[in-house]
Amino acid sequence: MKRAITLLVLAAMLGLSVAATAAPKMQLMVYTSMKEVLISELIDAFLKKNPSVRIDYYSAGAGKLMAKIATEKQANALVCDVLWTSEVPDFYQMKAQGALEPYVSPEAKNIVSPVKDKEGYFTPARLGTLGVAYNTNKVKNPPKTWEDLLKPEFKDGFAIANPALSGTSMVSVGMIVENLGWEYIQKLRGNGALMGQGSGQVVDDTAIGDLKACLGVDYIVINKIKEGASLGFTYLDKMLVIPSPVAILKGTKNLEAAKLWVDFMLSKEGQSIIANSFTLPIRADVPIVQGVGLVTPAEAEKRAMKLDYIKLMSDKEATIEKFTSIMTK
Amino acid sequence: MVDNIRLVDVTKRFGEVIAVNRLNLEIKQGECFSFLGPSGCGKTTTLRMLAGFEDLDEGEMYVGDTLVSSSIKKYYLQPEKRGFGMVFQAFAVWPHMNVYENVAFPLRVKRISREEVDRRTKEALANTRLSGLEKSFPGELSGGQQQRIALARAIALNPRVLLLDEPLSNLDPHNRESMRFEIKDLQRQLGVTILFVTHDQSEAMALSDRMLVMRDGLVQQVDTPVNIYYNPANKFVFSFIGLSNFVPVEMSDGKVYVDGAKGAGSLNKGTEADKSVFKEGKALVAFRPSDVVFEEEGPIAGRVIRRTFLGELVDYRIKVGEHDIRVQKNRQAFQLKEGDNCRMGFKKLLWYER
Amino acid sequence: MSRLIAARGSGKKFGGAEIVLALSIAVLVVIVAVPVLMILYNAFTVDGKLNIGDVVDIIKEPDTYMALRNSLIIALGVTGLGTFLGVLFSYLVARTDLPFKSLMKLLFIVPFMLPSFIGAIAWKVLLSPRGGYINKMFMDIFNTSRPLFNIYSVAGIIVVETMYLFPFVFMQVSAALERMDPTLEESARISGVPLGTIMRKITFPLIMPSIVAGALLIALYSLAHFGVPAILGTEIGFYNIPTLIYRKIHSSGGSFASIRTGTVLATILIASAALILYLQKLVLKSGRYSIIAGKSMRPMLMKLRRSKYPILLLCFVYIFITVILPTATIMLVGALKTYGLPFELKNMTLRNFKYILNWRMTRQAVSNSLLLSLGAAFVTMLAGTIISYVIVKMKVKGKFLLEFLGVLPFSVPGTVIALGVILTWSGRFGINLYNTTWIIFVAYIARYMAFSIKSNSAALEQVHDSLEEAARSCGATHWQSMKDIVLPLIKPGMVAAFFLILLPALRELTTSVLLYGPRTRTIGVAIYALNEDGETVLACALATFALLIIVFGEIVIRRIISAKEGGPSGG
Amino acid sequence: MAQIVLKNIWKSYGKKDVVKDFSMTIDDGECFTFLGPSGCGKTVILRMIAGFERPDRGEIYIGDRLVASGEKHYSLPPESRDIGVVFQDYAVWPHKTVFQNVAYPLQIKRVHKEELKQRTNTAVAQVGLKNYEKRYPYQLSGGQQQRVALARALVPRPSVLLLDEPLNNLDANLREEMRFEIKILQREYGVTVLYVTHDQDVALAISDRILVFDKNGSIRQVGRPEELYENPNDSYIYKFMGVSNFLPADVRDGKAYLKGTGDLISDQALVNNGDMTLASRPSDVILSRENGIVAKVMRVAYLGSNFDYRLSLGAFEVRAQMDTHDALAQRLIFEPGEECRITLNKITWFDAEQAKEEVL
Repeated sequence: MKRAITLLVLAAMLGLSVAATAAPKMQLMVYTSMKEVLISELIDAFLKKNPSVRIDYYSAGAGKLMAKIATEKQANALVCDVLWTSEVPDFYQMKAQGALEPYVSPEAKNIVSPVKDKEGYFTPARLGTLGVAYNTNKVKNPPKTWEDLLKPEFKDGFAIANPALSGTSMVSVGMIVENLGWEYIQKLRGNGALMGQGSGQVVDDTAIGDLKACLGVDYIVINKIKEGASLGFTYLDKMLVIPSPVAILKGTKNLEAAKLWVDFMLSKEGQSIIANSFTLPIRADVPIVQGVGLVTPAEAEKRAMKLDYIKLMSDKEATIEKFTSIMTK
Repeated sequence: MVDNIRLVDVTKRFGEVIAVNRLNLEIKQGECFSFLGPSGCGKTTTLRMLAGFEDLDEGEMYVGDTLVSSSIKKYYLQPEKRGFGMVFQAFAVWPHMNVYENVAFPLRVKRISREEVDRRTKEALANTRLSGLEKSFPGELSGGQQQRIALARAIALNPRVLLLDEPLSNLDPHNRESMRFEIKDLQRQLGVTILFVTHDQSEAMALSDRMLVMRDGLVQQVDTPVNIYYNPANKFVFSFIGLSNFVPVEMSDGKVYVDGAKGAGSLNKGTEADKSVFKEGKALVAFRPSDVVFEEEGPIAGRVIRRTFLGELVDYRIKVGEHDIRVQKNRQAFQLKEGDNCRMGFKKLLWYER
Repeated sequence: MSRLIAARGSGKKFGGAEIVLALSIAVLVVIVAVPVLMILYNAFTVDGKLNIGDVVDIIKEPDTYMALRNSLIIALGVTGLGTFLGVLFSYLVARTDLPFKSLMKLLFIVPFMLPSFIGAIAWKVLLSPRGGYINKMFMDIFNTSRPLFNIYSVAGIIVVETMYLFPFVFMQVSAALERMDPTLEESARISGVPLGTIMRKITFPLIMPSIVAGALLIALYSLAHFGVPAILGTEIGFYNIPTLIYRKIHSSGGSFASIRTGTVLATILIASAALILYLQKLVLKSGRYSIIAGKSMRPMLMKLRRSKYPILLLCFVYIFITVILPTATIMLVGALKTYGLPFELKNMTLRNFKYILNWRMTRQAVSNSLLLSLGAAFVTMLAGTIISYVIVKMKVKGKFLLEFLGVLPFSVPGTVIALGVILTWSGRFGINLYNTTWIIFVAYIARYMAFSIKSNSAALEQVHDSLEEAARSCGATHWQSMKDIVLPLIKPGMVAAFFLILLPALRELTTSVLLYGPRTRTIGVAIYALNEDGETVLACALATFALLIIVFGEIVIRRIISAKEGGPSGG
Repeated sequence: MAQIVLKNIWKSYGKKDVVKDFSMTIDDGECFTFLGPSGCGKTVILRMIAGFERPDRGEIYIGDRLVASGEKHYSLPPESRDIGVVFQDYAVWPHKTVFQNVAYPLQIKRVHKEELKQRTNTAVAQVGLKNYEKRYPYQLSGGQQQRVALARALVPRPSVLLLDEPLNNLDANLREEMRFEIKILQREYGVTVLYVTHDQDVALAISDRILVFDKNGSIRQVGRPEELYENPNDSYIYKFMGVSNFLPADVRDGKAYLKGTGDLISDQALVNNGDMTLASRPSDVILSRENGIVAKVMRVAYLGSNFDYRLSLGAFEVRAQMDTHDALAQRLIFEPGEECRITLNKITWFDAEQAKEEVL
C-alpha cells in the first residue's frame, strides 16, 4: 500500500513537472468560440498535416475569451496565439489597439465574405448563420419572417442568447437593432421573449422544451438534430449572417505555427471540414451540406442583414446594456 | 404496608452471555443491601432492571404487592412511575443547571406547589450539606459535591427505594470514605431502602446490612457482612472479600501437612480439618494474612523471606517448604526480621477441594 | 540562543529545531499568508495609498450590495434548513428505535462526499422550470403550464445546498448524542420526569453547543459556496459573493477595478468567516460542561411505536431524493443521445462516455486533476506532518505563529485563496505562474494545508511525549526515536490526511474555476464549463466518471481507516 | 550500578522556581524515593536526571560522570546516560509487540541476535509475561503493560532506574502486587532506583530511604520508612504518612489534659508545659469497656480483618481500629451512641501552632 502510494505520488510529481515545463518545438494555442464539434475535426486534420506542431485550443464564449486575453496581457503571460470568434467588433477593436499581427494568407484571395480586412489583421474563416431553432413538439408552424416571432405561438418561449456571453448573439442583436430597430426588440419582449445563457445553452433549452424556440447558430442546431433532438431549424426572411474571423495576436511566440494554422483553415481542405460541420464555408469552391436547411454562401450574402461593424464596435457596451435592460424588465 | 422488593427467577441475556441467571431475592424495607462482584458479574444489570431501564428475559419483579416488571406479561412499569431514586457512577448531574435547579427540577415536573418544591429542595440540600452552594454550577464543584447533588436530587423525591450504582468509584479515596458514611447516615435518618452496587468489598462491608456476592450472573452468597467474611460459601467468595492465602495440603497418617513440607509440622494441631474436601489425600487450606499468629507453640514452622513495613501494618512473606504464605501484623505486635525462623498458629482455617 | 533550543537534552548549542521552525514558517507565510495579505492590501489601497472611500463605494454598488445580500439570504436559509434536518435525522438515528440505524447513519453522510455542483446540475435537469424532467412530467399529468418547482430560484439554491451541507450538523450532533452520558437522561427519568420534558430541558440544552457548532460550519461553507449558485443562480441573474467574484474576474479583462471589487468582496468573505469561526470558538468554550460518558452504555431509545415505519419510509425517501435520484439522473443524462430526449432505451448511447474518454480536453482535465490532487495531497501531507510536529512536540519559541498560520486557511474560502494566489503569483513578485498548473497547485496547497495540519496534529497528540522519551532513555537518538516510534505511530494519520485531501481536491471547483487556463482545466472546471456551454450530456457523462472516481476513493479510505482501527493504535 | 549526586540544582519555568538549590546523594544500589504532593518539583528533578530537562544551575553526576551542568550549559543527551525510565502512563509502544518493545534497547545497542533474543526472553520472563511475547500492548491489561515497561527499562542493564509514579494508573489490587515486584526486581538487578510518588503506602513498602518534600519543594525529612513513620520530624510528616488523630491538650508537669473536657489523657507527657497537640494512629487507640477516658461511639464500620470506629471526645473526633478477632473476643462491638473508654498506646507530641500545618 505504502509503496503504491509513493509510486503514484512520484508519478504525479513527474507528470506535473512535465506538464508544466516540457514542450515540443512548435506550440500553438487557439482561442475560439466555436464548439467542439466544429473545431476538433479541424485540429485533427491540421495535426495530420503538420505533425511537428503541438496545437491546443480553448473553447469558450467570445466575451470570456476576450477577458481571458486581457488578463493574460495584464499578467504578461499571453497564452493565446490565434483568436477565432464570431464577435467581429472585437477584431476591429483589437486591430485599433494594435493587438493583432497582420498576416495575408496566400489563400485569402478565394474568400467570399461581407467583411474583409485588406491589411490582413484578421481574415474571415467561416460564414456563420443564425436561424430559428424550434422544438418540433411545441412549434407546429415554423416561423418564416421576423414578424412571425411576435405571434402568440411563441409567447413566453422565445430566447436570444446573452450577448455578453456570446459573440454571435452580440452581433445578431446589433443587426436586428440596425435593421428592425429597438422597437422590434421591445415587441419581442412584449411577447415574453427571454434572454438566455450561451449560444449552446439556448439551443439545449429549446431541445428539452424549456424554450419553444430560439435564435440558434447553424451548426450547433443541426448537429443536435442529427443526434436526434426534437428540433427544427429554419431561416427567416432577413438572414443573420456573421463571418467568424481568425486573427493572430501580436507578440505571439509561435508566429510560424499560427500562420500554418490560418493557411490551413482557409484552404479547401479546411473549409470542407467546416462546411461538413453544417455551417457555411467562406470559399465559393467548397460545397455546402445539402438537405439540412442550409443555404449557399451566395444566397446567404444576398439575404443578409447589413451591419456597420465599426459603429457597433463603439456601441457594443451600450447595445448590450440596453438589450439586457429591455429583456430583463 | 411493607414494601419489600422481590425478584423471582430473574434472568437477563445479552446475546450469548447470560448476565443474570435465575436470580431470586427478597430485600426488606429499610434495609441497606449491596450487590458485590467483579465487573461484568451482572450486578449493574440487576439494578437497571429494577429501575426499569432494562427489560427482563425471564422472571418478575415486585415492590410490595405491586408488580413492576414481568417477562411473562410483557409488562414493564415506566422508570418514571416506579417512585425510585437513583444515583449513578458518573454523577449524572445536569451541567447546565445550578445546584438548586438540579434538585428542584424533578419536583417542579410533579404537580406540587412552589412553596413545597422550595421547602423540599432546601431540606434535601441541607441533608446533604450543600446549603450555601445553591447557585453554583456542577462544573465548579468537586466530585464529592457533585455526588451529593445527585443524592439530594434523589432523596428530595421521598423515594421508596434508593438505587445506587457504584456511586463512590469516581471519587478520590478520601471523599469515598466520608461519602460512605454520609450515605449510611442518610439511610438511617430517612428509613429508605438502599440498593447499593459496588465492586469494592470494603465499601460493601462497611455499608450493608446484608449483601449479595455475584459472579458471572450467578448468586454466590447472600448474608450479613460478618457472616460472609467469616463463613464464605465458597473459594470465590473467600478470595474476593479480602486478602487470602491458599496453601495446598496433603493428608498422611491422618495428619495434614503442607504439600512437600512434612518437616514444617502438621496443621491439625488445634484445628480440625474438614475431611470431606480431601480427594486422594489432597486439599487446599485457606486463611487470611491477618489470621496468622506468630507463637512459640504454633503448629507450622517457616522462615521470613521478606519483611515490608507498610505503616500501620507489617507485611511478611513466610516460606513453608516451597510455598509462600503472606502474613500481616499490626506494627505494635511482635516483630520478626528477614531470615528469622518462626512458628505460626491460625485463628481460623477454611478447607477447600484442590 | 541556547534557551531557545528545545529542552530535549541535545548537547549541541544550535539544534535543528530553529531551522525546521524557520522553514515551516517560511512555507506557510509564502503559501498562505502572502496571498491573504495581498487581498487585503489590494482592497484597501490604491497606488500604494490607503483608500477607504473606494471600498465603501464598491460596497454601495448595486451589484456588490445585492451579492452580499444574496449570500446572506442563502447562508441563513441553508443554515436554518440544514440545522433542522441535521438535528432531526441525528436524533432519529441516535435516540430512537428506528430500524437499520447504522445503514441510515452511513447514508445520511453520503451527500457529504458528493460534489454539490454535480448535484446542482442534476437538479437543473430535473427541475428547470419548463424542461426539467420532473416538471415536464408534472405539467403533462396535470395539464398545466405551471411547473411543480422552479429550481432556478433562491429557494432552489437553498434546497440544493442544504442537501449537501446538512451532514455538518448531522455528524456533529449525532456524535454528541452518542458520546453523551445516557445517565444524564436516565436520572431524569427515574426522578419521574416525562420523556418530552427530558428532551426539552435536558437533552437539547446539552447538545446545543454541538448544534450551534455544526450550524456555524454550514453558514461558513454556504457563505463562500460557489458551485450551486453558479449553476442555478446565474441563469436568473442571481449572484452571491463567490459567483460575483467569478464574474468580475472573468469579465475583468485584467482591469484593476474589477480585481479591486473582487478583493473587497473577498475581504468581506474573510471577515465573515473569521466572525463565524470566532463565534464557534465562543460557543464551544461556553459549553462549560462535559457530557461524555465514563463507560460506554447503551443510551435510552425513544420508542417510535406506530410511527416507526412511516418515519423509516420518510428517511428512505429523503435519501432517495438527495442521493439516489440526482446520481441516477447524472448517469442517465450522460447516456442520452442528446439533451431533452425522454429516458427511453432507444435514446440511450454509450457514445458520450466513449467520447469523454477520447476527447483531449476531458482527458487533460482528468489527468490534471489527478496530478494536482495527488501532488497537493502528498506535499501537504509531508509539510503538514513537519509543521504539526513543530507545533505539537517541539518546545520552540515562536511556534504560536505557526499555529496561527496553520489554521488560517480554514477561515479563508476557496474563492479568496484563488484571488490571493492570482495577485501573488502573477509576476508581481518575479514569479509568474498564471495559466500554469503550478498556480492551481499552489492554491490547493494553501487551501488544504489546514486539513493536513489538523489531521496530523491529532495523530501526534495521541503520541504521548513519554513514548519518545522512553525511546531516548533506551539509548535511541532523537532521529532514531522519530524513525522507530513517532513515524510508525502517526502513519495512519498521515495516510488519512493524504486521502482527506486527495478526494476533495479531485473534484475541486471553487478555486480552480478562477485559476484554470486553456491547458489546465480540472475535472470540476471541465464539468462546469461543459454545462455552461450547453453540452449537458457531456457534462453529465464526465460527472459520471467523477462520481465513480469519488466513490472508489471513499471505499479505499474506509478500508484504510477501518484497518487502522482494527490494528494497534497510537497512544 | 552507580550513585547519583545532585549539587545545588536550580530550575525555573518562567518566573516560578520549581527546584531551589537542591542537593542530594543517592547511594549505589539503593532504592530511594521522592515523596511529596503534586507540584513539589519531584518529577522535574527526575526528568533532569534522565536528561529530558536541563538544570538552570547546579550539577548532576551519575557514577563519576558529570551528566548535566547548568553553568556550563552542558547536558548529556538521555540516550547516553545509561539509565532506564518507567513512566506513569506506561509509554509502551503500541505498534510493537511485547518482545519488540523489550528488545528495542538491545537493538539500538546492536547486541548480537542470539544474545538479544536470550536477554529479551529472560527479561520478559522475569516480569511474568512469558507466553505474551507476541501480543500487542492493546491486548494487555494496565498492569501487564507496566511490566513490559519495567522489562524494557531493565533489559539493557542500566546503572540507574528512574520510576515516575509508575503505579498511579493501576487499580488498588495491582498496585499492592506491583510494589513488591518492583522491589524484587531491583534486588535482582542490583540497580540504583529513584522512585517518585505522592503515595506514602507505596513509598513505605518499596524504599530503602525516603525523601519527603512539602508543597513548596523544600526537603522536610530524609530517612528509612520506619524512621519517618515512628519518629517524624514534624506534624507534616506525621500527617503525610497515614491516618492520624490530632487532639489539643494542656500540659502541666508531665500530665496532659484534653482541651474542652479536661480529661487526663496522659500522665507521661514529657514535654513543655502549655498548649500542645498530641498525635496518635488509629491502631494506637485502645478501646475497652472498663479502662480509660470516656468517649462516645458515633459509628462502627466492619472492614473485614478489622473494625473501624469513629468516636467523639468532646468536640473532637477520634478514629480507632481493632482487629476483628480481638474486637469480637472482647465484645467491643458498639452501637452508635454507646459509651466506650479509650487509652492511647503511643503518643507523639507536637507544638500546637506547628501542628496546624495542612497536608495537601
